[in-house]
Amino acid sequence: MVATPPVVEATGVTKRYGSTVALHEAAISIDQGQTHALVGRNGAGKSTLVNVLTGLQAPDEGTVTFAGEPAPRLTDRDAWRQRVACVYQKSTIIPELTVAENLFLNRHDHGRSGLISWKTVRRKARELLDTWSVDVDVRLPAGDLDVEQRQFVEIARALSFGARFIVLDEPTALLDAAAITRLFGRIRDLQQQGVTFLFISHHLEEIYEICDVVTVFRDARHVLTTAVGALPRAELVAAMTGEAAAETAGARRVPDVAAAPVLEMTGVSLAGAYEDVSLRVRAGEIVGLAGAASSGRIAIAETVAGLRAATGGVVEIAGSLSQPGSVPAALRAGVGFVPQDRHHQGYVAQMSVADNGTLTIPDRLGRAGFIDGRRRDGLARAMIGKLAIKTPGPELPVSGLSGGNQQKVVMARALANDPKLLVLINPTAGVDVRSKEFLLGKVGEIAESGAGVLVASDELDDLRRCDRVLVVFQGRVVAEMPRGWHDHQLVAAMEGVDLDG
Amino acid sequence: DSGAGGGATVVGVDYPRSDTDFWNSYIKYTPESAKELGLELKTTNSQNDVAKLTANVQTFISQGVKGVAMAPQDTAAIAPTLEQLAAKKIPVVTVDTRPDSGDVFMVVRADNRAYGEKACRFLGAKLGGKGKVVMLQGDLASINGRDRTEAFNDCMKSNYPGITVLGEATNWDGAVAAQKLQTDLTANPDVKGVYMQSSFALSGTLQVLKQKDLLVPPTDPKHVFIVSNDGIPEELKNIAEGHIDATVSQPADLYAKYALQYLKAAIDGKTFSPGKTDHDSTIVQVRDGLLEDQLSAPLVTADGGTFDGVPSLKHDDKSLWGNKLS
Amino acid sequence: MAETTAATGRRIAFARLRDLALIPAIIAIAIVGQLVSPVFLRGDNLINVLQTMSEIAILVLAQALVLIVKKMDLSLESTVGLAPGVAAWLTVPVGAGHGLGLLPGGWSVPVTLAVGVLVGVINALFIIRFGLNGFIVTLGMLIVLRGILTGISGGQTFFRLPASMLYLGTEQWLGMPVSVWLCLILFAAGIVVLGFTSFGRSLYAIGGNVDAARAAGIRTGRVLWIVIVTASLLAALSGLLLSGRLASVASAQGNGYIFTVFAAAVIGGISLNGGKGTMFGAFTGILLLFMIQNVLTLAGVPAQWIGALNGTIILIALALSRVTGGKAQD
Amino acid sequence: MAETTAATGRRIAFARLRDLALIPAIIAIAIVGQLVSPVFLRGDNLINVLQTMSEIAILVLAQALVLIVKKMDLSLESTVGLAPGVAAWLTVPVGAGHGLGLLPGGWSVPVTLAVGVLVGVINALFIIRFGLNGFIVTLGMLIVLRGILTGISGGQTFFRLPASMLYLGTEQWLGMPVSVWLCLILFAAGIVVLGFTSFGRSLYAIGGNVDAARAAGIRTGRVLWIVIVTASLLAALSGLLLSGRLASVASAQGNGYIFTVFAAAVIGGISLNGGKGTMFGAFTGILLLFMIQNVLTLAGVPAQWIGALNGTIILIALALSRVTGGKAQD
Ligand SMILES: Nc1ncnc2c1ncn2[C@@H]1O[C@H](COP(=O)(O)OP(=O)(O)OP(=O)(O)O)[C@@H](O)[C@H]1O
Ligand SMILES: Nc1ncnc2c1ncn2[C@@H]1O[C@H](COP(=O)(O)OP(=O)(O)OP(=O)(O)O)[C@@H](O)[C@H]1O
Ligand SMILES: [Mg+2]
Ligand SMILES: [Mg+2]
Repeated sequence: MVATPPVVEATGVTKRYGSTVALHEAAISIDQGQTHALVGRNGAGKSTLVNVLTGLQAPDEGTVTFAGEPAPRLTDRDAWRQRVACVYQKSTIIPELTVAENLFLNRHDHGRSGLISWKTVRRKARELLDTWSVDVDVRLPAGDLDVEQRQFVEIARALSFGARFIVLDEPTALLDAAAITRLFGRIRDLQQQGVTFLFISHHLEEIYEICDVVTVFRDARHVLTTAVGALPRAELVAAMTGEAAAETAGARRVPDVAAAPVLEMTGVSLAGAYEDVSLRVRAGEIVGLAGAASSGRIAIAETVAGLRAATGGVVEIAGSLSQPGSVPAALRAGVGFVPQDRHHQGYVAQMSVADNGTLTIPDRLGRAGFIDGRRRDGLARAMIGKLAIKTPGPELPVSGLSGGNQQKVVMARALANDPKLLVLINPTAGVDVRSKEFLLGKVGEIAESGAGVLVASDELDDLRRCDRVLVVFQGRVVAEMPRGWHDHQLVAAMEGVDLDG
Repeated sequence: DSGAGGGATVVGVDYPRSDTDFWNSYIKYTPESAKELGLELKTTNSQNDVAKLTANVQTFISQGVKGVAMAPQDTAAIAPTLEQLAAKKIPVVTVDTRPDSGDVFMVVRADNRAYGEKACRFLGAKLGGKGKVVMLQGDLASINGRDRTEAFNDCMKSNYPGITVLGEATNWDGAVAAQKLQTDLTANPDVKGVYMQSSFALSGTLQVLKQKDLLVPPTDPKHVFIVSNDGIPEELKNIAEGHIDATVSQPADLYAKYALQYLKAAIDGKTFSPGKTDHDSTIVQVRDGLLEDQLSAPLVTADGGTFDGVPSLKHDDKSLWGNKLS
Repeated sequence: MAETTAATGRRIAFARLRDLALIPAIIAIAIVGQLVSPVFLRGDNLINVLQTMSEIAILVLAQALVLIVKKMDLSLESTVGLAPGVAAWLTVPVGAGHGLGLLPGGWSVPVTLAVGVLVGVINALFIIRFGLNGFIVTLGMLIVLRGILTGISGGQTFFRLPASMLYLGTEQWLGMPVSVWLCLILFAAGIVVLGFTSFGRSLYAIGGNVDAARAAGIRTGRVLWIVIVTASLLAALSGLLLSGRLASVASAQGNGYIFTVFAAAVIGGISLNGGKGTMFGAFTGILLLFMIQNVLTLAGVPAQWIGALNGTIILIALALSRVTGGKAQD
Repeated sequence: MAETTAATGRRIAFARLRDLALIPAIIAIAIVGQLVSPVFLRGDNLINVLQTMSEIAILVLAQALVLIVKKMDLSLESTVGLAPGVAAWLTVPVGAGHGLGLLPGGWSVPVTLAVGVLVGVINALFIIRFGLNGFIVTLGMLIVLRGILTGISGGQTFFRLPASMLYLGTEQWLGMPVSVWLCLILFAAGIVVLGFTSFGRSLYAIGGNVDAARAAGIRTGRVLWIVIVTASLLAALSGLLLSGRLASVASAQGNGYIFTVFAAAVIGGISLNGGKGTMFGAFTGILLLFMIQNVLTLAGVPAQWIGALNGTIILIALALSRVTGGKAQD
């Protein structure tokens, strides 16, 4: 075969932020037609490499070449866009602009007058979204879309440039199972057409599903590159973490069916979100809420946490009626809460780990509303230890942590008030495999120690840990699955297909 | 009704501002005088902004007024407006200020330079020609303020070279005035006189002196002599109480009265020529085609004495507008 | 699902409505005005309104551009005074006009605009190059520039301005003042550029999410430079019109305008958080404010109550626009 | 790992430094001041500076609170005039003082504070309840309140204030004016509340990310209400001190203060984007501005150049604070 130069090659790339080293002499080489996986723990430097490969940031040292030629100047955006398209980890949707404009930003269609022809733009946008069977009105401000729809707009845009090299930085982190299947279908088509991919994900099974070569980064350094087939999951994890992986077995003692319920929902409805939902979570039990996008599962969880006020029905927490739509009341009743989107609702970026971790327990920090700094940092250190949060100290602003550790801070806050009921929404979104194992293990421990847990999640890994999974379809609980279900059963139920019937 | 068809003649009066005691007295007097003269009033307020003033005049024109009285605080910028009015054959009387260019039927004002001159002579006499005085100026952008400043400085230089003047711009703001006076008194404890170019700084100044124990009767050697300006009732009271020593009484009532009288005269086609008037003032020709009725602005003191040739009225003199307010 | 589509429809309708949010308020004022005085709707009075608002309207246009890219420029109000001020200082003959007479009158217009550009460049340097906070930089500049004008003029007013400076502020084209024409043309241009050109859209992108804009291949730095400098240039032009109309440059020219400018822009639906609002909205904003003033003047409201009424009506207009235009204020 | 901790160390150091960012500038000014005039560092002059800044400093405190929760309150500058204005209007006897004399003098202080609270409640209603944009609401309120003061006072100054209104502005405690004591005490309180209480921390949380704050069980609505009303109350107090010191309420009292207030807050490191800045920083901000003014006055700078110099120094201080305090301006 002819030795064509790699589509993109980065060598000796070093990138520092302040004196944080995000990349140290990292290298990657992606051949024509490959689907190249890049894995590593949170903070390994994956997204930084993406920024370098897509010309958003110049490396401090090292070189990037496309098909053997040196990369264009940073200011020459068009040249970059011809070479590479990208779905970034951080949303690049502009909420104020319409969906159509977001799709064709800076490449509008111009009419004969030289002015933008919005009709054409809208038409093309609609066509583009139709090919992804995303059903939204392209005249809507993108800010009105929900998470999944936004993610699809990003993906559709990146894949619509006709670029031969596409970077996907955790495209699946915010997608539910059905959506992921749709995405992979499309990727396979493009693979047929010889398009090259760089694919980043914390879901290792996805790597094995669609990638042929995998590169592992650890602590800003390149560790290894090899064919996916040649690297069993355990070794992959070991390479990422630098230590032999201890696959935690899901063996859990069966919860006591007689235990007192910590959550009792009877006939609860929220207009426009869900209807007549009744469910019970017993002490020591982990109950999952599965559902497709906009199914209502998250609205349900948020109702329990007091973020939303149900329009009908009764919610009892630990035996006492909960005051609808009041988070403080829910906290007092003993609810610990991990919200859906950590960036949006989870933490205050410029506040310290200690402050974020103790935000829900002011009364424990000192007398008469005062904060005893020593006591706060003490509590924070305890959390940092308990959840193995990777931070130099409790006074570091959370913005300085990598994704996984930010999520750990949010979890730590949920556990801060020793909850009787733990409500988790997508608790492991964008978290690396090791941290995920760790977090889910913690959830197990909490349950063991006698708290009830309600998990609303897109991630099958999260749901697999549950004693029961309730499937929500179009705002109604349609099925209940005891532990031990098969993925296809659950996915089918989430899609509203009844396999048994 | 735009006024054109109305019975009484419609005249427009633009008030320069409504946030000083002096001009509010003027605003109070104007309708009264209008009633006496049987004129129908259209009034506007240009809030010390000449751009607003031109806009207001436009409105007057649309409303079909027969004459306009205004007090342009910016005497240069008003020229185009005057031309416009002249083109429309609408007579104009300016109050308090004299346009730098452009013709008006009559300027009714008390000479601001005279204010500064009088204040200077009073302080000069009281201080015996030596010592330091603080001058709390107005806003550098105000023509009247500048006239008073220049006159005061010139007079001091030529007549009382022994007196040093510390001039402070205050933007007509009492707080700023107090702040700068306080600083000056700290740096120069030997200040013996204060000239306030307007009553805005009155009570602030008194407070500063009080805080520094300098608010003492004139008999006391520590006394600081204070000359104010405008002649509002509060000043007259303070003179009576011996807190301040003098003020220059701007004839707010006469401004209103004669502005409208001259306007009526102009509409009736009367004309005037330089010389004494029936209200012990003189009409002078300041430049060809521009007559100015220079109303007297008396110095007001506690005893009504004469200071280096400047006569003064006693604070309770009935002729002072400040004493006529109900 | 039914409600959702309905909701969708409503959301889109709102987004459209936002531009027209002030129309009801404007109509209301017009009616009141006509009841107050038959003069109000007469052509000459309406032209008065347009003429007196034209200079500030251009400032609103400038500020709107800056706000859309999520910056602020307070110094515009000082540029309005300084730009023509410097020109007058250099061109007006020594003597009564308080100038230096260093340059022939023909230079006045170029000098005015040059000063505008210079101020813009300084702002841009501070804000874009050194990454200082725009609000505080331009606040500092506001004070400096105003100070410089007071300095060179000694607080006095420049007059006897050269003919070329007067032209735009005084001439009429087809019976309408040039300044009105200019104002309308500029806004028309603004509407087209912002609504129908890639450059215009890039302003919204930058205001909405600057990283995303960069990722989409927009040269954010360059666009920001252009916007900031253009804004100052427009301010200089506005100052030129104003001093032309008043045939002079007062050392306080422009003081306090910035309040009106912001009020107009924000009432007109321009968001302080960037990325939102249209030129048409901004225009209705300033138009509304000046119609209110005109009506109050015609009504002969007692001098000391004008302020209170003016503010109250602004608040009502605001509430009204909020009702009709959805969350027009965010 | 080592580097990371180092980086962290520096980040935190910076965060601390931000509060002290202005100290170098202040020291510089102090030295210049002393060179300019030996009076500068004398106790009585420094007390002058503190006294003359005390009222505005309290406004800065108020504005800082509002900015930290990511709101704005422009109407503070009008409350400074209106609150004592209404009190004077009701209590000052008919006659030279221009009052109505409806209430005995003892009522003046309660009335002043009550007006402050009332204004705050109105602002809060508009902003929190009806969700209108804070900037534009308070801009409208600024105009309305100023207008109301002009209205009730007929544009005249209220003299002859009751003794109880004068007390705070005129008395001395231990040789230092009461207003200075109050100002310092309030700032001390501010530092403690914001730095060491969970209420204070909730302000930062709300300003930093209101959704996260709500999800963490903070009663955001209630906190916002408290902040906005407190700010107006403080403005009323500041007005009380000012009119006490000047023994009068001018109808223009407070006009234009808001510029200084914002300049001080932002130079002092309070972010307009909410969630950042400390009371100590804000205090250094206003202190710096007034030291500059004092030096310029002592130096006897020609009046016409004071403005330009003042602004230039502010810009320099800004650049300086940027250098020492990291991105203090964001
Ligand atoms: N803009 C920035 N400023 C400072 N530090 C940064 C910045 N971006 C990234 N970092 C740091 O660089 C390191 C690598 O970050 P990066 O986002 O590349 O990790 P990642 O592998 O993408 O993590 P994740 O899997 O959570 O996305 C982390 O320590 C992160 O804190
Ligand atoms: N308070 C509400 N009022 C009206 N409609 C709502 C409300 N909350 C949610 N909805 C709508 O109800 C549906 C379910 O809401 P929800 O956000 O819970 O979906 P979801 O399960 O979270 O899906 P996703 O995975 O997209 O978050 C969505 O269409 C959402 O827009
Ligand atoms: Mg990443
Ligand atoms: Mg959701």
